[in-house]
Amino acid sequence: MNTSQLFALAPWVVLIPVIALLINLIVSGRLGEKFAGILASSAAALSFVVSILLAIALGSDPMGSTISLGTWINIGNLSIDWAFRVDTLSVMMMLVVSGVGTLIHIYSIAYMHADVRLNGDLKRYTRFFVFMNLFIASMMLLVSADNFLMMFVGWEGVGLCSYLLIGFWFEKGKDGTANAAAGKKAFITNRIGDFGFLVAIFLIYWNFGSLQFDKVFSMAPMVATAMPGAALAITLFMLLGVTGKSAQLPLHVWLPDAMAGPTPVSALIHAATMVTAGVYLVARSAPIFSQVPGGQTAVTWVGTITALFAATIALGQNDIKKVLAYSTISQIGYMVAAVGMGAYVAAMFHLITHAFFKGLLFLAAGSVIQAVERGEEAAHSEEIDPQDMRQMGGLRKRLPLTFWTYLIGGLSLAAIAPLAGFFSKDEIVAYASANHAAVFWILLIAAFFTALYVGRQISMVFLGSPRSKAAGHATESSPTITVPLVILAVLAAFGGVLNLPGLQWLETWLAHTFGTVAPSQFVWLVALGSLALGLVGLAIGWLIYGRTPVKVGKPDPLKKPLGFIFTGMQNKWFVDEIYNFLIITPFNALAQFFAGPIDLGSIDRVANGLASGTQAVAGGIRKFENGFVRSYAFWMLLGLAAIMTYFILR
Amino acid sequence: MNLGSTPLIWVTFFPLAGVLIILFLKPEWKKAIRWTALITSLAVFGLSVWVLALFNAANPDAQLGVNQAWFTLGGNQISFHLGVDGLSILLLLLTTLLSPIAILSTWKAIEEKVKGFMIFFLLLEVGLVGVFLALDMVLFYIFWEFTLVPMYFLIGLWGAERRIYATLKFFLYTMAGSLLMLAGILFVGLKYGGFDLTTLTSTANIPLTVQMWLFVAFGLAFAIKVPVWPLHSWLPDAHTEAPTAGSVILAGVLLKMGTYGFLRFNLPLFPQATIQAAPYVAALGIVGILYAAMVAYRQQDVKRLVAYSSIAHLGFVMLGLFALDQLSVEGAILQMVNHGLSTGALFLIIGFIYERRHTHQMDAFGGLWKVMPVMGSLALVVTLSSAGLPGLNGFVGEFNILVGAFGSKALGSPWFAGVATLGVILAAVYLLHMFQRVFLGPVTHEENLKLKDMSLREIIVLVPILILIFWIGIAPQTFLNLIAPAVEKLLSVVSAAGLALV
Amino acid sequence: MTAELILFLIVALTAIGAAVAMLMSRNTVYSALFLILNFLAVAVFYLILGAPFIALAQITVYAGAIMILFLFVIMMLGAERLKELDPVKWQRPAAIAITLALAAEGTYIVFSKLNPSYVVESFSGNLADPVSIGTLLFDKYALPFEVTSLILLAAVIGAVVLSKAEKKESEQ
Amino acid sequence: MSGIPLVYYLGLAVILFSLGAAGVLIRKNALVVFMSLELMFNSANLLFITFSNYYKALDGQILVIFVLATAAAEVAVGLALMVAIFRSKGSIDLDQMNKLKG
Repeated sequence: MNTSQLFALAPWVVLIPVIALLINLIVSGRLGEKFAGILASSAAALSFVVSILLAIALGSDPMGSTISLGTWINIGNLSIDWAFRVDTLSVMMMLVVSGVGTLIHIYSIAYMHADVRLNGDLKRYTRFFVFMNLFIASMMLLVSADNFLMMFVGWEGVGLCSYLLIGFWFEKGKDGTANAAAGKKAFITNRIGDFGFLVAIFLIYWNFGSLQFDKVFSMAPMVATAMPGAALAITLFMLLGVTGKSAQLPLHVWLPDAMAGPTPVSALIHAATMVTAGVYLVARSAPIFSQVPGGQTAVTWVGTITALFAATIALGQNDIKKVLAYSTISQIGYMVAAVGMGAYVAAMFHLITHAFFKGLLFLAAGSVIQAVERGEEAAHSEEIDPQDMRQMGGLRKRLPLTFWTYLIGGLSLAAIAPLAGFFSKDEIVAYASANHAAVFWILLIAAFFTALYVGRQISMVFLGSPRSKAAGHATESSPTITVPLVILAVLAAFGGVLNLPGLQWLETWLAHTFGTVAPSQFVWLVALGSLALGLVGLAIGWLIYGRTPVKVGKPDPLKKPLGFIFTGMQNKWFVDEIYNFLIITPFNALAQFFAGPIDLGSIDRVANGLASGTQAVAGGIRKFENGFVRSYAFWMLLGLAAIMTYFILR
Repeated sequence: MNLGSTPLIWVTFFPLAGVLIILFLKPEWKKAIRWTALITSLAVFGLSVWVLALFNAANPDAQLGVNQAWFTLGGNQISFHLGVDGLSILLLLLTTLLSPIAILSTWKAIEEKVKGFMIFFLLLEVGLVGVFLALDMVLFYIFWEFTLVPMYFLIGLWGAERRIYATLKFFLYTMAGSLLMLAGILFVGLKYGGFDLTTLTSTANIPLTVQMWLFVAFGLAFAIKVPVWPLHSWLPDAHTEAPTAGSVILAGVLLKMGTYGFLRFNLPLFPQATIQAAPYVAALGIVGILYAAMVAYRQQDVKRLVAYSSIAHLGFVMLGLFALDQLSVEGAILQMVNHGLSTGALFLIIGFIYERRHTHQMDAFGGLWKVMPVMGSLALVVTLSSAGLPGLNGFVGEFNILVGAFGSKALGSPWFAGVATLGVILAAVYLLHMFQRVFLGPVTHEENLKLKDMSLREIIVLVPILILIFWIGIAPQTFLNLIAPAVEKLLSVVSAAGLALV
Repeated sequence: MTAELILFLIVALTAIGAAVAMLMSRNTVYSALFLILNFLAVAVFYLILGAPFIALAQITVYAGAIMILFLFVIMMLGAERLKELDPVKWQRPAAIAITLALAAEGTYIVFSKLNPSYVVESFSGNLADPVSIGTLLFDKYALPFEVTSLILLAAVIGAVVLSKAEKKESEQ
Repeated sequence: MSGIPLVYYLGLAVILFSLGAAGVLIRKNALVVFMSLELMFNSANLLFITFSNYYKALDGQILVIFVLATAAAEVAVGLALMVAIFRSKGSIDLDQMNKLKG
């Protein structure tokens, strides 16, 4: 096949999962769990294959192509197609999404098998894979879109999947409603971001006259000089969208709660792919952002502050998935900071490696959680929270494979050479050191915290001796779960090759989309410094948490030296409480005020008041209608007399 | 007259054939009565598809006209003038589609006085179709008022506990508005050259101050019907008390009579007043969007919640109409249809649940998705369509309205659309709130555990709506092509008048 | 004063007196009888005015048939004496006042606006012989005539139904 | 014979009509009210005949025939009603027939 034929395959990356999910919906589990799982996984895998074919085609024709399926909306000047864009950036994202996605699908076959049994609703197995395929389709739509509106479809679509999958066990969680509430929170917070994106789209349409990427981007320099205000507004509203989808400050609050979803969901959606959509959006809109320094600065600082902020919170968490959630927020902060600074390749590089190691960490955490659950069952111990790290410990011996893969993921996250995370994060930090001193130092501190919480987590989960019966009886997971772990571990370990200093494969690959950007440097001093910082962080983490195991009820060892700062970390710096106080409570009160005193009390009462006024008047007139025929006759004659009087007096 | 060439007469009055048959059926023959009504309404739908087949989308004018002189008033001819154009074709199809759906939904719900119910329902369909097809102001008014009577009885006889209060409120509110309209119609007709809309738009040259007064007279009637904030307080009561089929038609079609009225009368007849009033009407629309969304959020009764959501959705339509932009007006017309589909479907689902549990209180539900997976999934799709999820119908309408309003010259400021876009967030807030309280969470009531999932009939009722929800979401061009030329012509009338104003 | 005028005054006073007596008498039977007297007086006027056919019709139909029907009903129901106490207190004085006013206004209009020199002939011969009345009735007034017959038919049916429906109820 | 002034007849008719009206207003007995109505008819008939004579036109007399017929019909229905009401209420007091008030 020639390249154009290969490019024409692009829509199939979306269509294949859609077809698969329709089949699963229709047969709705009648063919058993295996069928549903394998069908969904092979759909993801097929998408991956198509992505590879597209990548091969791009190898020979790096300029890519646009494949249109037909018109979507065409009114007046507004013309939007269902068009798929094949270029190096989008195909790279496709590869990541479908690649990691396939692994997580496979992992889910076994994981969900156990999960539906534990939660007592076997029928929901198929539903899970339907949602997962829907997610793959939406995410593929997002990354392969050729215009902003179609991207928005994917953008909201992934938000929907996130909502559905967070609330997958909608009758579970605290009070039975916590999971559903978490899903709602995620969707609404995302919608606030989407509001920003939508307004940005309006601005783009009215200032550029089109929503199609190429047209918009080619006009970007002109518009930015002619209407700097509009351009700045576009970037800032987009940033709002980014903060919503990528869980950046101030809209990060939904992601930790999103951990209510099954672990593969956390891995795929809330770590590897969906949350990086914001980074992709900025990278995709690079031609606009690069024209608006103000917007870039805003993006950079949002990312930078989030990176540090979330890293500190991660340190104070005891829930194995919450730690990873805040870690994700923090790592995306790095990427956002990078795209803000214009280091698009570095950001993409980190996006890829992050997908590997964070996906790995989540999957491994899932393996740990199920292992503890199995242990709980085997030991007939009392109900414990299987995600509470204080109940674990010593799992290194019981779960060797999980431990080693987790270790590789953790070290990669802590940016220890020569693992993938080291190279990608170093590229960001190095770029910052050359361009933004303040950003550089803050990212460095965040990196230290990262290492610290990784050390803390590994120590609490795997080292020492079991702190609960359940942990003592935990057993290693099945190969369906461990094989994806191993594959991801390999990727997390050697993913750095992609953009290894000196080789810069990714950079040359993406140059076709971004144009020639400043080549990334490898600064030895920065690299060694941050490596040292990472090692020190890990060591401190191990020193504190490896030697004195934390138990339920006992204060955290960091509590004493850090005091109220640690209280803040533990309580997520009270952001949820502040939002509750500042936004949610007033909103509820206002809504109640509208619903009660205003709507029923005033508007409705005015209407009813008119009615009762009429009734009162009628009541007065009604006195004449006394039911006595002769009275009526009297009034008639009175009228007659009046008329005659009129004729006399006339 | 050759009846074969007058499809509009057929489509308007065919339900009367069903009424005639039902009149001769014994009240005890419920099955026969239901089937007669269903087949009649299906035939009407078929006839409307015939109309669609004859309809030439490229022609912006009224087509397939029937024009028969009727009587004269003050020397002005009043005629029986029907016609269909891009502004009305979609609403015609929506009406004829929702009617059989609503009738099918009553199979189990209406057991009492089935005969009367079906007769009133078919009469209602005559009125509704007539409203959308009438091109003579007096004829329009007759159909407009005619819809009141069957609806009054549908709510008053088959409604819930407070039906009498609700139906009276509904009747009086709408009546008050339409009297003003009648005065306006007579004034325009007698003073400015006749009652025929097609000739009026081209010849009437009404001075600006008179236009303003007439705009208010007509506008109030339509605003009550829409309803525009703050004239909405009849709607929640009427919806809550109406039987399911009544709510479906009320939300799906009756409210559109108001927005359609703005489109058919206020915009083309009083273009200068429209331009002057546009920011204020749009502002009322936006207040409606935000206010109704917040009020909806605090409701305990599902039907009331959806009723308030209607006010919010129609706020979008009003914003779109008065942004006077090609994008926004087309979006608004499409959104009328979307709202009919999504809200209609929501009411159907609520009705299905009501048949099982006999309550609308959200406290009584929770976790129903676990018990009724199919209904939960369909309800989810419908809820999301109402919330404007891209890929479903609601988004296309809302997006076009907002993007058009954002750059609208008539409004003159992007703030209108910007603030209205907040409504998208609020829609998610109250709709997900509803979905969570009804379908998610644990099952808290014993009796909910044994609820049966949807029956085949119920699925058949919803499937046409679902197909359209996806169709409009993914390929709205099919429908937009029908309305584009008419909207273009309408806006050229308005903007020409706007030039004269400057 | 001519004999003609004297005759007029005598008959007119009889008519008025009979009407007043009908109003005043407590006994319904007396009322009916006084009304018959009034009708007879009016019939005399008809004769004076040259309408012998109508005069006889008046006597047979009104004074005869209709009033007999009245008397029948009165006998049937028992000549009831009702308490003449009004539930609306001002009814009686107000009624008297308004009728006096009406009469005053009516006569005022009649005597002030009309020329008193217009006269009507008395006993002006055979203006209205039955033949010409019949011709006119079945020619020019054929349609009203038929309509009236329908009204009569309806009245007959109505009277029958009204009394019959009552029976049915009592039977049950 | 010279005839009698028209106004005398008219005045008589007015007086008879007023007396009838007074009967309707004052008396409670439904039968007497009925008779008063007949009296009012009568005064109208007198006018018809008077003008018939005055204009030398027969139409007035024809109309009187119609009035007679209609009055007969009215009396038939009215008396039947009276009987029916008396049966159910035991009285023909008009003031007790006030159940239809608003």
